[in-house]
Amino acid sequence: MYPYVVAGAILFLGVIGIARSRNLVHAVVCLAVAQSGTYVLLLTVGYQRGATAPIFQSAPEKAGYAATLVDPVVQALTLTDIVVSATVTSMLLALAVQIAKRHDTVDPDELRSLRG
Amino acid sequence: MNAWIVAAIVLLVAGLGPALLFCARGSSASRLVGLQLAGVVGVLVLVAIAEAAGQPMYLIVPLVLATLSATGTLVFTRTLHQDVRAGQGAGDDG
Amino acid sequence: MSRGGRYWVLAVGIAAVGGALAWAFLSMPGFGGGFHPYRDAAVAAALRHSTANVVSSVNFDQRGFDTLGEETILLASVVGVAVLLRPLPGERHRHGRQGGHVLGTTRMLVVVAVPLTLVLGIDVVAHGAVTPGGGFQGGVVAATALHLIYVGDRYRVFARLRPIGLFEQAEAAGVVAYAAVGVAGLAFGGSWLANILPHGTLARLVSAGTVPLLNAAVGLAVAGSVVVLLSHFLDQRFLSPPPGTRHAPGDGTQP
Amino acid sequence: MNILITVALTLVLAGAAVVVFTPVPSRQAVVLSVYGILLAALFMALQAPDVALSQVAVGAAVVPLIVMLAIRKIDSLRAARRRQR
Repeated sequence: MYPYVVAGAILFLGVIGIARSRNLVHAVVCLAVAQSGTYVLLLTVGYQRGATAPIFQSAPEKAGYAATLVDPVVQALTLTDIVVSATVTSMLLALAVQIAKRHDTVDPDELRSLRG
Repeated sequence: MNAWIVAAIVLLVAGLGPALLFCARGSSASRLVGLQLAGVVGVLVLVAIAEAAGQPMYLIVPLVLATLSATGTLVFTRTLHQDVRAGQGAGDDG
Repeated sequence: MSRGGRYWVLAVGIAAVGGALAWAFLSMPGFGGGFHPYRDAAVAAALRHSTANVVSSVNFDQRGFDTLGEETILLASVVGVAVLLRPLPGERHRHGRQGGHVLGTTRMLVVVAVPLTLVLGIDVVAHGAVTPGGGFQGGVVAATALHLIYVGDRYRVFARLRPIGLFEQAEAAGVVAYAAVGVAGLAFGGSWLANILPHGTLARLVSAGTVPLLNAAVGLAVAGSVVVLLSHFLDQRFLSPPPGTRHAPGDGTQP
Repeated sequence: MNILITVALTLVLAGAAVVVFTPVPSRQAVVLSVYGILLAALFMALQAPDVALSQVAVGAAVVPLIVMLAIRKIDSLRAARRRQR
């Protein structure tokens, strides 16, 4: 149970950080932290006690060999997740730079008052 | 539970824990010391976990970390020099 | 909305999502259990195609189409960053030395580490089907090698060594090569991205059919896009801010 | 192995808290780098070397470099504006 709770807690920590943030760069980094909660959840779901990574060194002899490996599907999903996180981070940081150029501030609160 | 698992746990608690503490306080330049410590101890932790699992092919991960952690430190020494020159972290009023 | 109001909305959201998550976690199979039906199916499929690294098999053989989608996300984000970080009217390129003094030891580290990192990246791509690693990880490591030249040395050396058009083409070539393997599978194997090549022996460098080819294509695309992405951010450092952009009329400041 | 995973999970949780509650972005970028190493240790303990490798590749140099370059650009834009006034 503890691993799942940690994954949820990391997600909430990131979200709280975004809500408290006074700087758009800080908010983007907090979003990356929130997303890292999903990596932890996916990998802990696929873990099995005593199992090893789903990589063969030689052809298995026994039929039930698959039962000694951890789940490869969630690992593949996590790989995609990490790539998407990196691209989202770079896109949002480019957006933050563009906002700084046009509005002279990266504080979300000041940005709102500028609009009103 | 073999000796490598004990080594990994000890290194995590006594190595990466203090590294995180170093990182949690001070100016960004002094936090770099924590990053350096985390890089070095992280390589040792990854080697210990690979040995604990009895899987020598995991060792590619500590190898990549050892190569890239120097680059990661260089990134910060290149981009933080303005903070260091201004003493107390100029432009940190964000 | 005021800050206080925002915190209230946050508290309500966290309570609702937290409740839903707690409900889900309580009805999930416990941590570390042996119930993994997808694992059994994926491992059997990987063994049929002689792919030693089952994660690579899932990414490049069983779920190959999803990885093409991931490549497209990467391509789209590079285009997005290029559009967002284009120079505004009035911004000019500043030439000259980058600030800061580079120590001799740093230069030496770069000389040692650049070839090492590059070879390591290529090695990780090449062994993607047999050991941990693959096109994505190796591509990022190889791209880091090129950026090591920037962090250790002057930008101008870096700009000369990094013909950006070539990397844009490398990125596009990687995506096209991936799609070409998919079309070849359609033509000769009867389905998109079918694993048409001979599968070889498990855990040998040349095995697993099309998986190493797709790994190489992804490695090329990822290395190219990371270099292009970082170069857009690096170029921003060498743009001087336009004089008085904010006070000029009609520059799109007001939405 | 279970104790190892529990210890690594606790360290990752502490690392996430430190990243989130570091208000200054240039300091936060350094902590984010350390958080990436903690995540890599956890992924290795969960027998996922592929994922650990990609976390190390992305988190060690590329993401910190992008974050630091964005911070420096925003700082220099502000400094230029301050000089104009």
